[in-house]
Amino acid sequence: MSIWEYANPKKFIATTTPLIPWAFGLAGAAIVGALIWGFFFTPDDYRQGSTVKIIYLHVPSAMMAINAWVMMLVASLIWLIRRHHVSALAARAAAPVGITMTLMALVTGAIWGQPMWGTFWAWDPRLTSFLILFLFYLGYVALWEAIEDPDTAADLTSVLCIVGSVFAVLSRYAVLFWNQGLHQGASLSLDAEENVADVFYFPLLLSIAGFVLLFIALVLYRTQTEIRVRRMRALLARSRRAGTREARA
Amino acid sequence: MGWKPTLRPLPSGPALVYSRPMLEVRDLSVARGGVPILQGVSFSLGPGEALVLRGPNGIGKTTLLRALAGLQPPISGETLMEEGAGAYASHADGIKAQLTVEENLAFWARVHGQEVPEDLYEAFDLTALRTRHAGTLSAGQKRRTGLARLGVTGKPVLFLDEPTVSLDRFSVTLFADFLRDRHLAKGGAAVIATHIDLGLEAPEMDLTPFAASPEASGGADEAFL
Amino acid sequence: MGWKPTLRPLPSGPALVYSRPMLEVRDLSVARGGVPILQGVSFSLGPGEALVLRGPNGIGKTTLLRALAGLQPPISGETLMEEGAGAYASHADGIKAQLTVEENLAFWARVHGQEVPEDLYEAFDLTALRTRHAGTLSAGQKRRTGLARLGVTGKPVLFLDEPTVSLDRFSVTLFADFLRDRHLAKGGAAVIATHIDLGLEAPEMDLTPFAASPEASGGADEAFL
Amino acid sequence: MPELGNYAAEVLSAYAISLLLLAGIVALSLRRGRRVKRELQEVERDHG
Amino acid sequence: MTALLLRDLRLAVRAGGGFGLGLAFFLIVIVLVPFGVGPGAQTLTLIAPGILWVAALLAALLSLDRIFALDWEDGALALIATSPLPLEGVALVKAVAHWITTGLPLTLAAPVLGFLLNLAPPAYPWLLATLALGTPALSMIGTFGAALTVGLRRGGLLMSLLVLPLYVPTLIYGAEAVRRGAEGQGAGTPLMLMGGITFGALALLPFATAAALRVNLR
Amino acid sequence: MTALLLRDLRLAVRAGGGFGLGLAFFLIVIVLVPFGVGPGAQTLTLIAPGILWVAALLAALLSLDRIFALDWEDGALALIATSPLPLEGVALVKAVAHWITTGLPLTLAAPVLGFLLNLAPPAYPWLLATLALGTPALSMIGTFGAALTVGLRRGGLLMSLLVLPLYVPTLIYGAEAVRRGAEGQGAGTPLMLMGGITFGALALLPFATAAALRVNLR
Ligand code: HEM
Ligand SMILES: Nc1ncnc2c1ncn2[C@@H]1O[C@H](COP(=O)(O)OP(=O)(O)OP(=O)(O)O)[C@@H](O)[C@H]1O
Ligand SMILES: Nc1ncnc2c1ncn2[C@@H]1O[C@H](COP(=O)(O)OP(=O)(O)OP(=O)(O)O)[C@@H](O)[C@H]1O
Ligand SMILES: [Mg+2]
Ligand SMILES: [Mg+2]
Repeated sequence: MSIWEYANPKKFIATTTPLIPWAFGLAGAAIVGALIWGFFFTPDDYRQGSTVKIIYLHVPSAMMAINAWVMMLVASLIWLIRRHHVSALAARAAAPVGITMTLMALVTGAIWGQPMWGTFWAWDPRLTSFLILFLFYLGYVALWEAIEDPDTAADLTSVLCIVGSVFAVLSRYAVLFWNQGLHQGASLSLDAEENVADVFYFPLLLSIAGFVLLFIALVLYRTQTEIRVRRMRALLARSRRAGTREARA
Repeated sequence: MGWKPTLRPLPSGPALVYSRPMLEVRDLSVARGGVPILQGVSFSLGPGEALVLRGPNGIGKTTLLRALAGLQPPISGETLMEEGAGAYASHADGIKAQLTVEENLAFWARVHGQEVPEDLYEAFDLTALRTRHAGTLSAGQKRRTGLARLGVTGKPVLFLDEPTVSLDRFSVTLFADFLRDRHLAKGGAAVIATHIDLGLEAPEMDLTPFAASPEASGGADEAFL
Repeated sequence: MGWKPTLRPLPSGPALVYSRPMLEVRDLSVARGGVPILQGVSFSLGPGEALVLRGPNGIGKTTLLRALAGLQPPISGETLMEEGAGAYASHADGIKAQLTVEENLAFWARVHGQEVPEDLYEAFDLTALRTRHAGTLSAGQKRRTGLARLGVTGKPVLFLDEPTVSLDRFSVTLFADFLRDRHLAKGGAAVIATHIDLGLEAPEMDLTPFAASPEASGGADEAFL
Repeated sequence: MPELGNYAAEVLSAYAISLLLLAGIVALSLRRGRRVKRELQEVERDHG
Repeated sequence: MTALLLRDLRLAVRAGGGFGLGLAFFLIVIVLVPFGVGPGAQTLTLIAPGILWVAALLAALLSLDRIFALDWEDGALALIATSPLPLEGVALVKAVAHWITTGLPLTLAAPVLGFLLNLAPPAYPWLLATLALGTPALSMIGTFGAALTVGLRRGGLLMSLLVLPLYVPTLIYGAEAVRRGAEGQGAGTPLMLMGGITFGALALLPFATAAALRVNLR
Repeated sequence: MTALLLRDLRLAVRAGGGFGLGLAFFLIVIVLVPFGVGPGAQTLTLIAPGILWVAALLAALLSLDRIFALDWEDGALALIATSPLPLEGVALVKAVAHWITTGLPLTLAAPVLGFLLNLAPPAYPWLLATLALGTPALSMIGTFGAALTVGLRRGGLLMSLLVLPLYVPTLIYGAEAVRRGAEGQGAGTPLMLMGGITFGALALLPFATAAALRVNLR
């Protein structure tokens, strides 16, 4: 059986419906567990004090903000190449989740910045790149909302997503060129020397896992909603057409 | 145009051999807004032939013409026509208000690599209006300019959507003459959607029987039903 | 607008007294683009009467209707009509693509302080289209919506410029019925420019004899001649 | 409650806002999903 | 009248060109400026009041052409003009609808964007006050400009040229008030002058707008 | 192809929306900024490169909706699409026409406007060079945005929202080059990076633009 069969809307709903409660449940458990662990049972950092606790929110949300866009890019490509409706709708469903994650990364980062750098906002390349990512998300969602015909909207937003991804990467390099920043580098590198201390590391991993699960759950659920909207639209359109013809006859 | 209407290009040959159709439509179904509108439309046109599409408002004449012209993909069926042989003309006729009648026609001629025939102005009673800016024309005069554009495309198969809107009776005759004497007589073909009588001896096809049944399959929404 | 068409308001009185004209046009001359187009147009309409304007493209039907509706000042002559009694409908019918048919009509009804009569949808065969966004209608369906708007203006004198463009034959009958049974029968009047046969028993007026002679005076450019 | 030191306000507001955002997107998704499900059932009943 | 206002708001929401967009544009201009002038915090603090006001003004400007042009193109404007609604009232309603869809959200969002430009803390209340008082003037003046250019196809750029000079006094008082506020000085005078402009515009410009519309409809 | 280019240029000149206007808008934004940020000469010198570039970008932006919208509304775009011209070529020609009517005059006028903002003298050649190299990218990216939103009536604001983030890299390199030039440093690197973006955009975006047009015409 090919994986593409799940691209059939009915099949997709049937397959994912039993998965969704589990995904939500596990995501909730992981996030709540990680946050409780991190908030109550980890020590303060010797330099950052208690603000280090923000990491359990900040890092997972920042990662998911990027991952959501990558997922949208892949889904857009699948739609353009294979024209499976579910993938277009999944991209649409993911965008608001991505916006939420981006906002969360920005807000927690800004709050973190106040004690660390003495300002809520600095035009650091990392932060700036996220602001640009936020703008890309806004444009993407606005384009979906503005176009009435769903297939046209799917096509155009997919093209935008692809072109936008290229420019997002270009922007990232441009911003780095423009201002070398304050922000720390990646803490989850494979090089063990550079990793944050284990006390922070494990709850952070759990939190990341929770965010990934939450993202999956939300996207599956929202995709189902989008499919139902399309189905409703299709049924109404057909019955209206039937109505027109009877009235005329 | 994104999707190409030609499935199998016809073997080329002398254009005027009667027996070879210029446009062949086989079992075509079309959709609009994701919903099937027409199904099972078939016909074929040879050189010098025209077909008049009829049917009540909303039956799908515009949709069918757009599909034939290659502006939208059909649900199923095929359209056989030499690639790039069709020209489409709708209500919106692409005439720029800021350009004169002459400039407008010259532009479309150049786009199609043609010249503007001198007698074209006369054929559409535009001689007196040649240097007028199109924005200052009356509704019918503007329409005539839009129709004259068809004379410079050099395309053998015309798809015309309500070409005579706003035309007075005399202008309708002018247009019918143009179609008969300058297009069909030279081996062209035409599919015309209209609600009025053009005064053209051409077979008519009422689309009402081809209206898609509510259970018809196809259309972008099909996957969701 | 700007310039008010009423020169002397008619003494008001019961609207249905036959002998008093609802619209009286005396020796009217109109210009377009600073050039005189028509001169010496006179006619009068009583309650329940309609007048069909005829004439070739570009003779000045649109210009005359715009002047009567008060959208542009005439060169000379006068139009007597109760103030605010006229409603003008042109090719552009002010129907918003993003609103449904119902919402469109409800808006215009509220603007004119009216209700949308329930049977109006039926009269224009719009019942099945009520909740459709106007942007997804076919050309004729959209036109019917635009015409249905006339049913909610509550204005007694209608100025209609080619109202039946894109309508199929059945819809033309619907429109003629509306005009006869719901507008004229209730004491309204109408001036209609059209190139087709409406199936309405109304006098016709060909504008050709009124075309302004090249020496006609008036028009914005006159001072420079 | 752990001792948060000087940064109590920052840490707590970061947690509060984040949880609010997460709850927001989940609630909005669920609400819209339920409403659409209900409307679809009606449509399927009337037009199916 | 309310029918017109409601319809315009509904169209703004449906047409995908409404509420959020003016705001998003505001945000983007604010974000672009540091890319241009560099990330230095002091520089930004210095120019923040001016840039915030210029950006607000541009966001208002960019949505002006929607005010009348759509109604003009589909003939609705001519129909409204021949309806019982007074054209002066129509002009005012159009300005109000524009303000609700752009000026209001802009005002509410401005403080957040102040952060991005490192605006001095004492300036925030003044920023809010000047925008709340000034954006109605922007909408009304813009409506007048839109009425002047309504007959021109895609006259958007020309309209910007006509409108921007008219915006200058509002801009000067608005930015000046915020700047004084940022420096802790009293900014009552520019604020009052700006209020004068706003009320004057709301009282008089509907008549000029209606006159312009009448001419264009002829 | 040349027929299309010539027609577009002629329309731009005739329609009263062409050459002068983008320039005039550029001028006005430059004039407004000192009103907003105050007249201090040092401040202006400091922010001049950035403001000049941001203003150029906004001026380019404001004329984008003319690129396809007029041809869309009167049906010319569908006719061009069914004509023998390849749609990718049409996209490129449209971008070129836009550049000739906005980018080019803007580039030529920028040095004059530099005076108004007290731009540091060594920056002038760099300003010219970056604008000459960067504005074609602005036109091409803008053409892509215009193609995405062509089906929407008055989608101007949405288009700005889509296009401005795409302008970010060009803006950063452009303004950075001018700033480095003003400080007497070598600005070759940002200039080269910007050139890369320009040529990349000109090589690839016509295809994306044509794809978007095809979808919209469907
Ligand atoms: C609004 C502002 C901010 C944004 C958008 C932001 C964004 C990000 C991103 C994208 C990551 C990368 C995650 C990864 O690749 O692993 C990250 C990680 C991190 N950020 Fe921030 N950040 C912001 C502010 C701050 C501040 C103010 C601090 C504290 C001083 C901070 C501390 C960290 C730490 C410690 C990490 C984890 C290191 C890592 O895993 O890369 N961030 N942030
Ligand atoms: N964008 C759209 N979305 C959904 N349905 C549409 C859309 N456009 C048209 N339709 C519907 O498709 C059907 C066919 O429309 P079409 O324009 O082809 O009709 P037509 O035969 O040309 O009518 P007319 O004589 O009025 O021009 C109509 O019922 C119309 O309501
Ligand atoms: N803006 C304008 N400037 C100059 N002349 C104009 C302008 N608009 C129309 N005209 C001319 O005025 C004359 C009358 O035009 P009008 O639109 O009234 O004609 P009409 O009778 O309605 O024709 P149709 O049947 O084609 O609609 C025409 O000859 C036309 O060319
Ligand atoms: Mg049609
Ligand atoms: Mg006319």
